[in-house]
Amino acid sequence: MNAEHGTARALVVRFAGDSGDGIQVTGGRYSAAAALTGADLATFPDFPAEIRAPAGTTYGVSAYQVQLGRDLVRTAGDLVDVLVALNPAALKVNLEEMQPGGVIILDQSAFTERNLKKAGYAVDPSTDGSLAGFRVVALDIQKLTQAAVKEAGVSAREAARSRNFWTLGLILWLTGGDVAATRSWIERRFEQDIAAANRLALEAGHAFGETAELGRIEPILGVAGSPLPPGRYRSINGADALCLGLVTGAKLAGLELLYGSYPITPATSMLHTLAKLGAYGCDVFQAEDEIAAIGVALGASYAGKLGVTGTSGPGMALKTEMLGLAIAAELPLVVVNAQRGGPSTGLPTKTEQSDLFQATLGRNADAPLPVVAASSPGDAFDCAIEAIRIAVTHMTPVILLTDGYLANASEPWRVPELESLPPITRPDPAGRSPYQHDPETLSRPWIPAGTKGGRHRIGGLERADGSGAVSYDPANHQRMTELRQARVQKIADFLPRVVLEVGEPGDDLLLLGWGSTKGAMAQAAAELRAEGLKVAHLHLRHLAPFAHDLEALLASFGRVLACEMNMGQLAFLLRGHYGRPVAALTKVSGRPFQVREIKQRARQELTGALGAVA
Amino acid sequence: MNAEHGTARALVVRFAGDSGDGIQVTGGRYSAAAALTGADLATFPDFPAEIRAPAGTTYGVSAYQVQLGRDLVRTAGDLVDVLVALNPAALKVNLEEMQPGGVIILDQSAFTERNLKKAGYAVDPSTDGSLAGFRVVALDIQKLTQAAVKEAGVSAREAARSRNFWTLGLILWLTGGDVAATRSWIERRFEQDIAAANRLALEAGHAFGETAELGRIEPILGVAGSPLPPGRYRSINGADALCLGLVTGAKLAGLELLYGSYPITPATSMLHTLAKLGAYGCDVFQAEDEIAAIGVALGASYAGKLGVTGTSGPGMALKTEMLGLAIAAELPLVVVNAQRGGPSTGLPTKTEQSDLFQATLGRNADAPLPVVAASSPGDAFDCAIEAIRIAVTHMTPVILLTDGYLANASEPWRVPELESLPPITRPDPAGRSPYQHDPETLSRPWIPAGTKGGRHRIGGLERADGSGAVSYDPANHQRMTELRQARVQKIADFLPRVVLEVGEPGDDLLLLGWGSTKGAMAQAAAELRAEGLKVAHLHLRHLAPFAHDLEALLASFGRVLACEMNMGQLAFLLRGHYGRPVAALTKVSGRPFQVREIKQRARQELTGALGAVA
Amino acid sequence: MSDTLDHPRSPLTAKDWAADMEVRWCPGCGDYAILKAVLKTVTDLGLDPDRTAFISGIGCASRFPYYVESYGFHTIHGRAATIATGAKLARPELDVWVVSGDGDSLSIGGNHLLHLVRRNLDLVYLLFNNQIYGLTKGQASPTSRLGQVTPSTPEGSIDQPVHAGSFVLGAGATFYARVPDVAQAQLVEVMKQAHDHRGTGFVEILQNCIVYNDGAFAEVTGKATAPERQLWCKAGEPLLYAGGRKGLRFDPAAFDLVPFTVGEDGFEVSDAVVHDPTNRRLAQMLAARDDVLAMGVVFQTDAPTLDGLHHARRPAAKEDLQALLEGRETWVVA
Amino acid sequence: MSDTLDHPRSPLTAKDWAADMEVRWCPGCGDYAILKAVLKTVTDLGLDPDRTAFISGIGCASRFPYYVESYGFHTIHGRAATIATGAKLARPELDVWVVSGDGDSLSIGGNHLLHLVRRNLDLVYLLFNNQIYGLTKGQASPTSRLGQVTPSTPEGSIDQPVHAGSFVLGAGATFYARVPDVAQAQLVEVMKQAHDHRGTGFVEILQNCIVYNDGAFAEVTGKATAPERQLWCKAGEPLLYAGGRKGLRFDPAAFDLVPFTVGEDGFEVSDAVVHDPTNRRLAQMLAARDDVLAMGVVFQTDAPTLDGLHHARRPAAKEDLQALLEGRETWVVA
Ligand SMILES: Cc1ncc(C[n+]2csc(CCOP(=O)(O)OP(=O)(O)O)c2C)c(N)n1
Ligand SMILES: Cc1ncc(C[n+]2csc(CCOP(=O)(O)OP(=O)(O)O)c2C)c(N)n1
Ligand code: SF4
Ligand code: SF4
Ligand SMILES: [Mg+2]
Ligand SMILES: [Mg+2]
Repeated sequence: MNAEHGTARALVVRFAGDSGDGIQVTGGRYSAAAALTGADLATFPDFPAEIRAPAGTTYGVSAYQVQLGRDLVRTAGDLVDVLVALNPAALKVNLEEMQPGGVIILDQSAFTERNLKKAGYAVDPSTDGSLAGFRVVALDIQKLTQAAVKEAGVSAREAARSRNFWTLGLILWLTGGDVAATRSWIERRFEQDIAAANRLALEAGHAFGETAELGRIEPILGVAGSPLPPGRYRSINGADALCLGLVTGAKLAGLELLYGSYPITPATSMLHTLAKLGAYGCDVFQAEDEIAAIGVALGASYAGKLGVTGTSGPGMALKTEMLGLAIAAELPLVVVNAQRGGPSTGLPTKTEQSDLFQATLGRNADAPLPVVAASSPGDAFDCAIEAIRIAVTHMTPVILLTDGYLANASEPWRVPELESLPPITRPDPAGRSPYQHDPETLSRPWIPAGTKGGRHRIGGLERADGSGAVSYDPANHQRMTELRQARVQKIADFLPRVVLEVGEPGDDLLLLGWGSTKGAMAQAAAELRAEGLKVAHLHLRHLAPFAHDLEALLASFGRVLACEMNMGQLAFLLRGHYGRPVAALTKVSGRPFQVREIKQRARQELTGALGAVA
Repeated sequence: MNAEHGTARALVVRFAGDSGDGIQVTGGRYSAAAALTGADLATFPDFPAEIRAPAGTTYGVSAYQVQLGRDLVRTAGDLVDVLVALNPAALKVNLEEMQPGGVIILDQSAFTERNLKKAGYAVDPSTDGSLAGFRVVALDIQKLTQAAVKEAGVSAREAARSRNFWTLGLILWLTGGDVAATRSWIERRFEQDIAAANRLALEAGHAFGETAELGRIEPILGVAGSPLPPGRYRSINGADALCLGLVTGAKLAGLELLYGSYPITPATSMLHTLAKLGAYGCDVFQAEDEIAAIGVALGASYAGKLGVTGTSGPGMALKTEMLGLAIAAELPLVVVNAQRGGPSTGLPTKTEQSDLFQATLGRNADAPLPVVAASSPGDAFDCAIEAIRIAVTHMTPVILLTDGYLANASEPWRVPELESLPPITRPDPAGRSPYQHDPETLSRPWIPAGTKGGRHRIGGLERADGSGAVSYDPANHQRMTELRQARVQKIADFLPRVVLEVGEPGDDLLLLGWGSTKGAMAQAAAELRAEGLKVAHLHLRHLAPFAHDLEALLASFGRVLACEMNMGQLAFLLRGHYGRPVAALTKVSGRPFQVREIKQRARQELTGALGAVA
Repeated sequence: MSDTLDHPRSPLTAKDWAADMEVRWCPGCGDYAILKAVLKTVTDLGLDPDRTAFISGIGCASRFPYYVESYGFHTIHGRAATIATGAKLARPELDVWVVSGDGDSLSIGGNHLLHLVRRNLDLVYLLFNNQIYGLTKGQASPTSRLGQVTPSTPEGSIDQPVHAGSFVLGAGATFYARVPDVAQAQLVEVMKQAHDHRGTGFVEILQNCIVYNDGAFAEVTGKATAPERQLWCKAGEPLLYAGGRKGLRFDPAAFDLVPFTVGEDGFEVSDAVVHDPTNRRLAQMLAARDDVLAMGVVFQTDAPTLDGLHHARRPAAKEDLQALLEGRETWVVA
Repeated sequence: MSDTLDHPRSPLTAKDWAADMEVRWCPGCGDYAILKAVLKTVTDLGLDPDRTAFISGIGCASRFPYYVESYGFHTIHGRAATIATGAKLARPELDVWVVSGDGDSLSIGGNHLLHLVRRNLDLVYLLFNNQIYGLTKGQASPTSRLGQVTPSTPEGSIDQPVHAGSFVLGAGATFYARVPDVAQAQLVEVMKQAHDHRGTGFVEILQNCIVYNDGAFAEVTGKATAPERQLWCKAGEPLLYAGGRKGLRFDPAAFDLVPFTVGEDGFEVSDAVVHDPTNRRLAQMLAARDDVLAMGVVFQTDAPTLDGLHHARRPAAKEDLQALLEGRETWVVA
């Protein structure tokens, strides 16, 4: 029903309220119910920086947006078709992203003078006509819920807490769904009284929709059929997918994994997830800081486990020196950076892709290393395996970039069959000197400390090529520096050809991206193409080294526009590598791209309204 | 007499021996004596990583090279005209850089079987004919010294220690100098006995040259006249010049300075120098690590002194996170990086220019800051003042790059007149809000903690433009990110036009450099021009932001070749900024460029033997 | 902080000291009580807000500077001590208060805290110890209990906790005091003493994180149990608790303090060790106990401060920068 | 390190343990003596060089791993403890020896040392304390004396030095010993005990830097003065020194140990405190003294090791990764 996202078979719903209102649960459950009907979907949870922000404030608004569709869904949606606003602040913050004519469901009980004031409203927007362009459904949800859950016998406070399930029931009805799946989830998840209250609220909300004859907005949940390829699916967010990928990658390489980390938003969710996976060969160590976290991971690799560390921007900064040691020592290591807004502490809970310079170039000395970036929750699983493959076959630290949006966003994910995943074969070190570089990969063998008969000394001082002795010889340093660069470059020999997501080589415009912008970019390219414009889309997984065929492919396009949530870092890198123009569409507002933003800029590029170099 | 460096009025002398042999003193004193005659000169001290490397080993060789000339001298020289080798290892290590036909002075007493073996010689090179192409002067300097100093009555060990002064006396004679200046220096510097021994050795060495009728090699020290502009001169190395620049810059800005540092080679010499300058408004604080060092410096700036911190590569890595805070907080700060060979611990005592990526792009998030690089010892003084000017007028951390070579190398320096230096005027904060950005510089006023009536709160979270309150607003973050970039870009409005060192816009080839490669590049360009080739040389002081007129100037040249002691970082940055080809001549052997290396590659570029993009 | 600053006693009220900024801690967080006490302390001390700077790291505790109407710097995680050191060296008359959480101070920032206390910078250091990482949603901190279940330690923490007091005393701290967040009056009193101490006035505040570690100090601060768990140290008075019914005596055999009940086993009040806050050995024994927690000023000794030494040492300013530029050897080219 | 490793006692000699690498310390450096003692220790202990790893930071001391024919990792400044922790967690059977200087351990690396000892990783930690930064040419370190003149403190250091022993004991160390570099036999003996200790065997070695801080321990180790300055701790024996002529007794008034001369002022040998290495309070008193230095094993207590707990805690391996990938809620698209 949203014309802007190009299909009438999709719907964007956003739940918003106080952090304490259970918004994330509501959104998650709504998505799960939708997924069970076979719908494709993409979600965007967006919560405040404060642990418990004061109720009713605009900065305390928690939101969860989901786009669901009967065709493939690539983003959580630009504009909202249905907004649930549980208080004035939630309305205030989200109104500007409403689809004209969209539906707004308000809980009147929360539109008190006090709350209106907290949200910065002088007059009640639900009564002063400012919502005229929308279909407003204002209900006293609070009261309706309390009435509904009475028989559960819970306290008034507990009863009020069920408000989110009442709302969920209503939305399910409005969009053509039923409550069966959610009801059984409630039963599994909560204790007796609470379960009863939540169930009653859910059912009452659903029934209300029917009896009050609100009229179904869009029966999308009732539609049969799925755009997804056949298979067994689950819902997964980027952080969980990445963790599963790490555990799976280690298993494919025949290794155990040691994850050293120090809590930091938004990387912490990986720490929490992995901490529960001890039974799957994953040890977790919460270190005293980020330096120790990478040190412990490197120590683990030194002794034969696969060391992994995860963090976000400020923590990455602290790991820089140890990355240099990992490069000099030629040990495998995976460093996950869940990017967030900066500089400095910046916007810890907001998303950004601005650590690309740091990942590719941000070390002292000539210190190259491979960089891989995940582009969707499901892709995070594959990228984690890819990062491990590169680390252990090329004996190098690898940086794996994800971001705050990707970490939290979820999508239906076809569960991979373990057996179908290709094993990661590690070169056999037997009989090789620990300092000898394999001609094919330019990598030395991995002989973990403790290996019988393999004892040797390594360190961060320059070593003589071949013998491994400390060396200050000028010619040797030249050779070793070149070798370190060539070793990373060599990885490109093992990469698949780059493949366009949308379009053809030679098109008028290439939209070039990396990371979590993929969905929006692919959608934009597809929609522009549908308009007859020659727009292609390429999304890079490997940011260092670039694939061998990338340069020629880029050269085939009339114009190249890098779209990134930073000030143009990929564009800069591409120009730096290839010495040819690349323009950039940048966004650093802490929010993901909207499809329309990309389309608008692409049209400008095509009409030549902007210079080639951003 | 060295044809390769293009003038018959110059001489390259290299002293080499064990670390304990007093090589650095000999070289320094020889340079001082030469300077007093009005010669221009450039030096290259080169010492081992070990504190006291075992005597006689090749890795324990300490060397000091000086080129002196009656025309302007730009480098310490490619090939050595006169080599003093106090043991076989010193001969071994230095032989390949000898000018064919050059003079080699050997101390026979050190050419024992044991020492020959330690140096890796199977047979004595002074007797097996392998020095045939040189003029070899083999003397038992040990014995000659002991005889000479007998009357001083020092122990045999002390007597042996005077060997370097004997050698110095000889070299002074061979190159046309006298011993007067050195004699009085000895008198000032040493205690009675030792002074006597050293003086006697010096005089005996000088007399030996005369009486043994060795024949003067090149009476360059006896030649009158100077290529230097008139004025009062002193000899200065890069580290000292930089420190004087910091103290002077602070004074010009009406500030006191707090230098927070943690020892690391080759930055430590700045710590040592500044520690003695307490009387000149310079406080020094040796911190527990590099993070604390920059934290203390930033804290000082926060409270109204000028915070400066200095370090080298691994320490820079540790300072990264705090640099982000300084950017977010918009406080002045100067960070000096004395670059060394890497990655990791690398080659601590060897020079390299490989931290340019780190300086310009090596932080998480979009975190731009200005970068300035010193190109000669004297220029280090000016650059320190420039860094302070930028920091306090633009309210930003500034990175000032120098390197290990520059830190130790010395040259005659015309002592500036303090009164002639323009003061650094700081914008008056009175009446301005601490969060308000000046339209001209986009900088906020500096209101140090403790200022009457100015209290306010700052921090690393994103702040609302204008009000300074913590803000997670998307549009505000976009605005602030753009402002941070524009603020650094604004600095270019205040930079002078870039000026070619050699050549004309539109020449066939531009040699583009930064940092300590300046002398060699200018020499190469001048020599190539003398051959009739259209080669220009441009040396950049400002590496971020680039001057406004740089792009157009670069575009005027047929080809641009960046010459750098790294794998091509400046070339990459220029391509990244301008999206046009820039080639690179790179060297990462831990040694400075030789003029001939640059000339050779420049010729290849001119004949099109190489592709445009390195 | 020394009490010799020459600033005039300002006539401000606690309200004047409160910044015009919405406080963003969770409702019920112990940080509110501490904020209240700090505002009262600076008010009572009559400090000059223009000469006062609150400097913090990152964490819930570290949001503190935003709420005080003085200078404030919310820096980065674990590094507040370094910035405070720089500020203090640059401007010794500044009244510096560092505010930091247990993770900020004892995990990532442990090294700076060690060096701060051994150097004895003249400032107040407030450690908000809630035995958890609040801001990042509840992971174990270095002060978390063995076995504590958190999202990062789903099977319980296996890291031996660090005692803030033992740590700073071992590092050479010159002042150590401990107070629970709920003891408003004592908190104010202790902070005043920390401020008047010449050197680093280190105060560990037991702070309840109502969301992620609620009740961590319930036994220590609970009405019924508090008397058995808190021992308030007073210089020159016997170490008694439980309303004077119990005490700590030195047992040479155990070579440690041991609890006793007055009147039992032949022990009397006179057997209790008399508190001497200047004795580091005694303080170490007190700080290490988990059964009964020493509260109030456990340790305080006179020692030179780094900023004091630094400024005393600073040579008289020489004006002759020109001579410095010239150095000792110059020559003239005509 | 625990002594329960099942590796066979290897028949190697100290020569076999010496790596084929030129030792690059200054002639006369105390590090040579320590190297010799370590080679003897590992030989005597019959360790397996293939199961032994020397891990160091950066500094003169940290060159150590190059000289031992085992696994070796010369890492970065101050971070050896973190890498050792990772290695030990990954491969608990590895015999890990950390070697580090006073700057490496107590300046930049202080935080990791704190957390290493409180976690009680099962390894040996050798701190080479020469009270100076050797490798960077002689700046003051955190253990340098007040007033010490160095190139970075031309007017003398004003930072109160940290006592390694006090620091690690305050941080919760389970083993602390001290030995001078010149005491070859005792060094070997103490290192064996550190190795046999289950947990972090922390040994502070007083090491002479002949170039930058020669004679720092001249009084402590000099023939004439040593008896008055060294007190060798033996479990169960009275704390006596100066050939038994002097001792340390507990003075309740001072609430500390005080020296006495046997037979003077009515004090006898029986007044000397009997050394109990398991008593942390006693160890703290001993470690803090500058007049007479406690040598040998000052403190040793039994406590769980992190690596032990970590591995005990590790859940039994589940093979069902496929089930994990599926999670709790799946649906099928046909
Ligand atoms: C370098 C860095 N690492 C990690 C973080 C994430 N982080 C913010 S606060 C915090 C710990 C908070 O715990 P604590 O210091 O005890 O303060 P509390 O929130 O409990 O008051 C962490 C790990 C960060 N901001 N910066
Ligand atoms: C990050 C970093 N900072 C500083 C240095 C320089 N550095 C090398 S060793 C050292 C200190 C050496 O002192 P110590 O640890 O006491 O060892 P010693 O040389 O005395 O044995 C320093 C500061 C470095 N290598 N890396
Ligand atoms: S998370 Fe805990 S410490 Fe942080 S504000 Fe909430 S209650 Fe307070
Ligand atoms: S500088 Fe000192 S510690 Fe380092 S090797 Fe030389 S004597 Fe030993
Ligand atoms: Mg906490
Ligand atoms: Mg040392």
